[in-house]
Amino acid sequence: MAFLEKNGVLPALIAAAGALMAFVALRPPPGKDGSLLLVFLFFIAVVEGCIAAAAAGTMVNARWISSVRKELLSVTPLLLLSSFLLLLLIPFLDTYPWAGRPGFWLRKDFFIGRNLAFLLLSYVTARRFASAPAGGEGAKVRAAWYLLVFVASQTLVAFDLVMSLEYPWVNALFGGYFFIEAIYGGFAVSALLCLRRGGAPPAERAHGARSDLSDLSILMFGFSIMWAGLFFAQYLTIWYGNLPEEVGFIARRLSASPMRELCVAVLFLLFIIPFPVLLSTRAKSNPFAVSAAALSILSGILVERYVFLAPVVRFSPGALAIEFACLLFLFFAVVYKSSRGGALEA
Amino acid sequence: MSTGEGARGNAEKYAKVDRDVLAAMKRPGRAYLAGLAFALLLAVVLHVLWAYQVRSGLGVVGKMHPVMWALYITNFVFWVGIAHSGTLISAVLFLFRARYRTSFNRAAEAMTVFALMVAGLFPLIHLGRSWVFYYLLPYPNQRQLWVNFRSPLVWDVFAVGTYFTVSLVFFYVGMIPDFAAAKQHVLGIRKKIYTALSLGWQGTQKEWRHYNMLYLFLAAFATPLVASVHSVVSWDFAMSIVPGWHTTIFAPYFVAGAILSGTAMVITLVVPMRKYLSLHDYITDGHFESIAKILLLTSLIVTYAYIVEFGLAWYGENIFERETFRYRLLGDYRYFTWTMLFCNSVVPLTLFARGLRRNTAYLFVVSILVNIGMWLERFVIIVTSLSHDYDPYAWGLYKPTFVCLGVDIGSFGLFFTLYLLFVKNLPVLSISEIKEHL
Amino acid sequence: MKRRDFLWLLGVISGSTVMSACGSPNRSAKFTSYLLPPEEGIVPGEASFHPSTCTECPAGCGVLARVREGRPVKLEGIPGHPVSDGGLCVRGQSSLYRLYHPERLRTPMARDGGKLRPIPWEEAFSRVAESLKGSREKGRKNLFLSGRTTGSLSRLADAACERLGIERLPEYEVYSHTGVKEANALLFGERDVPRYRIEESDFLLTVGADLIETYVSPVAYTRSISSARAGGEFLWYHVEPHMSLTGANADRRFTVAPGAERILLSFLLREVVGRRTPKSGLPGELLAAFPETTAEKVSRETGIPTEAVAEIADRLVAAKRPLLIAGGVGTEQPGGLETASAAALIQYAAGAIPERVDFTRSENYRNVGTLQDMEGMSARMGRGEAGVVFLFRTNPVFSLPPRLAFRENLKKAQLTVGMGEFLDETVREADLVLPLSHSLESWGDVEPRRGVVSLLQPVLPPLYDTLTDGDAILSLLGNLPGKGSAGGYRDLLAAAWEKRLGEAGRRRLLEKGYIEETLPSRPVSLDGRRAANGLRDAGPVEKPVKPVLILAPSIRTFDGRSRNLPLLSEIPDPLTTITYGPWISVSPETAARAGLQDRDGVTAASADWKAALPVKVQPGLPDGVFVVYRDALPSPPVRTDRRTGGAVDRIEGVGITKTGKKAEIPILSGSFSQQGRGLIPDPVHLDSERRHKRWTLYPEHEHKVYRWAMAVDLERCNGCAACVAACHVENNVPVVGAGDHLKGREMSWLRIEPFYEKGEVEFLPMLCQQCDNAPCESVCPVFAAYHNPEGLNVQVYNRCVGTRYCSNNCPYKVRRFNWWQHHWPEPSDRMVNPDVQVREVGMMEKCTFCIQRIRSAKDKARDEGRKVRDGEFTTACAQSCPTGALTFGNMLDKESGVYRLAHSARAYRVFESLGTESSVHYLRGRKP
Amino acid sequence: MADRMVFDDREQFLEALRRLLREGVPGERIRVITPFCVPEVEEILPGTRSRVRFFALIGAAGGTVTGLAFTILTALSWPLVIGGKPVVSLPPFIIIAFALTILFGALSTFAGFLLLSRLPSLRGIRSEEEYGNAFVILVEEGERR
Repeated sequence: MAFLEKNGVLPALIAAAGALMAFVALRPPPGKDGSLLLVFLFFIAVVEGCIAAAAAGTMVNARWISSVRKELLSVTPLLLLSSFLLLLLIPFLDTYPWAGRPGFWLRKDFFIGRNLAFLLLSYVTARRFASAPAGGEGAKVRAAWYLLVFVASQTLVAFDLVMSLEYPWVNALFGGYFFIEAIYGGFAVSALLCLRRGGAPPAERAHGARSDLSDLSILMFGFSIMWAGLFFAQYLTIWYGNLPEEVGFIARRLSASPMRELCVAVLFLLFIIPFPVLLSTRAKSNPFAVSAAALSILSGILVERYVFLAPVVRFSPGALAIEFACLLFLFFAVVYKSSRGGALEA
Repeated sequence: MSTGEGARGNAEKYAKVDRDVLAAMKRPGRAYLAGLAFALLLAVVLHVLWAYQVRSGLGVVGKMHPVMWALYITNFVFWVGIAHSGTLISAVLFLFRARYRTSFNRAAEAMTVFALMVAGLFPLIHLGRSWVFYYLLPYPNQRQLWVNFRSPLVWDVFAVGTYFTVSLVFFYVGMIPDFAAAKQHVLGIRKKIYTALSLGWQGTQKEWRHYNMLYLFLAAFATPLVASVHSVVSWDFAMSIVPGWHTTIFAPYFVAGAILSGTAMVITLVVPMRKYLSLHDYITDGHFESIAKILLLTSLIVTYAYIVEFGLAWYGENIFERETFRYRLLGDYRYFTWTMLFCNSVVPLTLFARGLRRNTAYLFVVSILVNIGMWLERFVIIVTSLSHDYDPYAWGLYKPTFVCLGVDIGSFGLFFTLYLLFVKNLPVLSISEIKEHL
Repeated sequence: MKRRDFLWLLGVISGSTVMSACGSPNRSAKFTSYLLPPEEGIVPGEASFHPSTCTECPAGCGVLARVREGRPVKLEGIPGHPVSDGGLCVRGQSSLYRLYHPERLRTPMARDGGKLRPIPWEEAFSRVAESLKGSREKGRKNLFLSGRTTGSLSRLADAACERLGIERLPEYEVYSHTGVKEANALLFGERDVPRYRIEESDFLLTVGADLIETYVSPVAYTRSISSARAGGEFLWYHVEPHMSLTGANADRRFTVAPGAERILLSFLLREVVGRRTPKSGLPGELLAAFPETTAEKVSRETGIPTEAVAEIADRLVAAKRPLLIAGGVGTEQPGGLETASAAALIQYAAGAIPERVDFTRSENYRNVGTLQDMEGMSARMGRGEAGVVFLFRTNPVFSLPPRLAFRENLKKAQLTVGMGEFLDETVREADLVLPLSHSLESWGDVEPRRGVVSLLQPVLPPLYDTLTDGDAILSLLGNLPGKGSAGGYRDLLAAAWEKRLGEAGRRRLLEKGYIEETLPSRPVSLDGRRAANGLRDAGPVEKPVKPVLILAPSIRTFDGRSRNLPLLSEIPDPLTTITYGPWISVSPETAARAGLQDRDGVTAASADWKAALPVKVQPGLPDGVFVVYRDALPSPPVRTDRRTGGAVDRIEGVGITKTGKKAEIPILSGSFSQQGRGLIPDPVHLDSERRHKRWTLYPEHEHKVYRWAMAVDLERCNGCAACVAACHVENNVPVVGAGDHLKGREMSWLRIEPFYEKGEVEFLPMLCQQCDNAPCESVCPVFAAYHNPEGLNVQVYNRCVGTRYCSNNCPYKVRRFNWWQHHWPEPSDRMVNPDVQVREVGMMEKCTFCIQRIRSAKDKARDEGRKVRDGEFTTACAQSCPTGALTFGNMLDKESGVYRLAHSARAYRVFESLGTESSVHYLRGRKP
Repeated sequence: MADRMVFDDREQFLEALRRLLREGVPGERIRVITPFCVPEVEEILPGTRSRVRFFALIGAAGGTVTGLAFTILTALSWPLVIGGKPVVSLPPFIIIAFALTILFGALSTFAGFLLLSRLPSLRGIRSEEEYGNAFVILVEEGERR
């Protein structure tokens, strides 16, 4: 992987990957295949989540931030790529039920326009945040700005790209659910990155201080509860009201296998596994436990995105594999480079 | 931690803390007694009016078909909301190891306990038949009665009950070492009481070890509880199918709202307290700034919820929702709605300015406004949604009467009575923690 | 919950509840012990049904009185009764409130020194006897004025007057149908209202006749209209100057300029005579009285569009069995005689006589006099010619115009004897007050229609020291009950029935409550010459000075006689949903021009009259016309129509001026528009696509034997609110009064929601929908509301603690909360239905499909070891509905009517998209 | 009779404590009384981690079980259909269970604390000795190694 350290290689790679995905996505018949949407949804959550995690850490000047800040922020360029991916989704918009109907909010141009705008905005704010000197008051302000944009853009992603797939189904918490999940994922990634560092507390720390790793574990643990809360809040409300137009969304997914099993899987991956795993104090600093939890969280988000789309969207496995691989590779690439860079500096 | 000065210096510092904090327990002044008397009077009004209502039937309050819930439930939610930041500040900030909690937690916890007592009254006052309130309690009986665990109102009983108990324990546990300290500075009956309350705490290593673990766990338990309780309260509404009530965002939205109002109330209480008890050395502007940040954050969340609510009502094709939210903005209660939006979403934005965050006078004003705004929020949500729901024939307008207004004002009297008594009789700051962080 | 709070609360609560408990008897129930055998004929817990006749209005519908523990608790129509055939109107349902009215007269009273004080009957009658003698000596005339009486009572009165030398004046009714009667007298020599057989016709044109509200026999007409509609091709057009409930229910409604009906009808007459085949011989000289015109001219005069005029004519010409009813505001006005005559002649020409216009069974309005007669009477009294004046069940002081000075002239009589149930405006003026029993306390019979004898029999002993109508009159003859002929009127009746109907007939009458004689048919012949003479001097059509205020008859109070029944003020007026009036209805245009809104106070004034009334904007009301119900205006300034002597039920040249005050009148409807919510969807399945795939997360409901459901046919429902009254009485729904109504706290379990769309109104009966997935149930913390195995959404009152969440969560808003402890003032507490719990303060209540009736039906069925049969019983509302719009039954029974209706293509459910799976299925009325 | 050292200064107190241990006084014979929690003492006199946490765990678990059992069993013993919801409808019951989890958890933790730290202790209540803000070290009798 050494070649990655040469300057200019990374941008080239990103461009190449973008081109490849464009080719895959736009091959005829265009607009039928939703795999790009799925991949996009997953990575936008993780990427924006990572930066959000960093920003949040900066805001409350958490200790663990120092050890993973650089890697977390290194993913910023991928935001640019994802706004390009969004453009690739234009032909796909025809599969949305509202397509072709008159409407002010749900109109292709405005739809793409606002999402793109917020993606770019988040890229810009992320850049400014990344470029700010760590730990300064300035960094906090920029972090705050990023977080605001992040919330808005994740909300839009939720309401526009996912919720409107089943218009007129409405779920007000969907946006909040998405960005909390994104940060949740962000923390999971941070934990994994922290593990690469060995996660041991630097010597200069005060006595009895917890290690960064266990700090992050605590955060994951807390967010697993929070996630469960949000999930429950949505399910309970819909279940109790039992309004056909609301219930449809859930019923469609629970009525048939394998969708039903996947739904359960999501519940496991995002709560029932991480929660007990991270329950005990010792586990919170145990690399295996933590990485298991983190991985289950990330895969949970992926599966959930699939569950959201599957009933209404068709996927072509090949495209899915290629696009996913590309993005995964890029993700590792940028993180690897930044960390190596960090190593060189050190 | 370590201080360069000599032993005397330290001892002096600790002694000063004792003096300053316990100074509050000196004989009360005129102002205090007047305030207490006034609050007490209001509290009496509450009970007289309630008795009157029980005597002559719920008809004496302005409620009507279809607005079956109004001021009483508004106040219930309001007070439960107030109760929230108490635990938040002491528990959550404790877990986040935020130092500034020390200056607020005692006041906040007290506030929680008292607010919950007041809040707990309202469901009973609002019952059509208060005299059979015990039907709501699940205990074996010969009445062929059992509670319906599928009803949000029963969840309330459990959630609020738990919340009260846990908060009380938390409140008390926090005070144990302080009672031990306080008993050494008072005489007579008070000494006896404090000694008893201190349970014979001595401050041995063993005690401290268990104490820390206990406090940690209480905090850990209280934190999800905070969220759950107001979620449950929000579900009183969200479980229904009333347009404007039935929405998934209600749980987090209400929790944020609760913390917003609670934090505002903390400021409202602590600013005068600091002045009256001259605790400037312990409650600094810096502390207020941090609290103001919480205010700002929660206000942003609440605003987010407003935007989503109105936005989705407009986005979706559900004519009922759309009408409800149109009615909120432009209908008979529009002034309330706009005031609410101004107080909860616009005013707190000014706290982006660091200068204003550190200006306690300004914070005090903001906190008052936010309190008003949050009270109105509950009123607007409850009344506008009910008065304009599905069947147009049944639409109607709600106008309060002197009874419910009196009871609501009285509830404030009750709250402040309890709070004033607390200020004079219990250590208003956590002595041991202050010393620890000195 | 928090123990600490409790202990501390308990003080307040227990203290205050104790306080509230003591000294309020309503909280403590009284129990009757049956250790001692109860009186004769009372089986504890058993209801018995006794046939009688409703006397709330002159129509004479048959009623079955449901009697529990010796007191009637509910009235229901007698199925098969020749007049009402099981239906009963809102007034009939409410008439128990007259029987048990706290203000009923309880003893005879005499006036001395301006005040009335109780006296024994003997003294009362001796006074009468004396002054009768005295007046004869003074040569004064003794007068007997009564409301419409029929059957034996009428004959008795004649006889009595004969014997005592009393002049029996023509009977006085506000709705005397003078125009129609005079026309029929003029043309056919029959001074009476014929029976119109609507069910026989295929096209009905009504001109002003308010069939549904008050016209002669509303329940009968309502019934026959719906049977005609059920029959298939039937069309009903209505022409009226204002907007009435009748008009609202016609297939098409045309507003005619007041007084211009005559023009329309004479055009129609010429059309029919000219174009209808077979040609019917109509004397030419007669036709001459009806000038030739064209549709255009008619349209110009009447304000009805030309094509509409033409269409009406075409229908009349083309229809196989046309029928035309002119009456009410259409004929009680100048030119009414011509209008009525034209109508009658059209019938004649169209061959409707005698098939559809039946003089054989005419409606017995012969003895009813005119306003002119009353003028005469008043004048005579004014001249001091009157000796003893008997005022028997009539209230002229209330309804006569002031110019007659009836009230003042009464004083000039030597002695005025007021006979009635209440101290009403007239009786209040009397020197001697003789209290009469309610018809449910009396023996008697009525003959509402020739050949129809309907029974009056006592179902409870008189509540007070009153005499039945018959006994009172008999007593005038000197034989008080007890003295003289022992049984009094009862024996007299027995004899009369024996004589008229024979032994068997009498028994049938007693057991079924009615008997219909076969009458020799009475052919009527048109006397062309006399008619021509009569019609020749018809003046030119007189145009009223606009704006015109029309004194409309009210379905709730008839001519005002029922206005003091508490329940009737509690039930909203169908068109305006106003409960406690009065008000003046104003057209939207006028309102817009004068900047008037609902509840704005105005003073309406004509040359010689003014009144202050709040405004209700009435969609569909033509511009330049105001409407006030008759009961709202005591002694209205009505003119006399010189040609017929009838009253002109309108005030001309009325101007209204805004007073700027807002008057508090309870308008129950929150919105007269559906707000596009498809409560009455058009087309039927507004949300059909959702209907077919309705997702749910809940398990299917299982019903074993029964699953009760109701079907409401909106095409039949005419908003008459009879069901509402029935529900009130059956279920002990309290009367709460204006104060609570202003707060929107009405208690009715069943309401009729009127929804307007460009002047057209449709009615939606709204009651608890008994949802399968009822939103109200799950939120109740104490299981007060739960779902029973028969699909009912039941409410256990004593479990309810009054959180009121259920009401909030009910999308239909059909739950009612007891804001107060409601009372039934003595003696109306006796009409409480023992099968239904009386709800306490703080409880939520609602419709449960009359679960008490379900229970008793099931018990009966179980005793006989079978399932409940379809139609074996039904809910109170369905039972009373005159149009048969409500069908109740078991959905699991594929044969049942409700099953059939619920599965019809016209069926839908309100707010179906909420997935409540309600059990009330509505059938969308066809839009013409 | 234990010999007692009283300090006004935190640092001196800690210094003394360390010295004692260096001198080889076994930790279990040293009792320390401080006006507020001094974390360093934990490291100087290492003791076992407080067992309060087990009480918390057991209490919480007990709460969950109780909550679910309570709701489900009573619902089954009085099965009423309401609003079409199943007799045993878990989502609502989870809320009750959650509330009880917290309640029992918190209370048993508190109980555990009282139990383990022997509170309320009459000795403590009766004891006249008041050290105010002083840091105290008590060493029980016994010969030094």
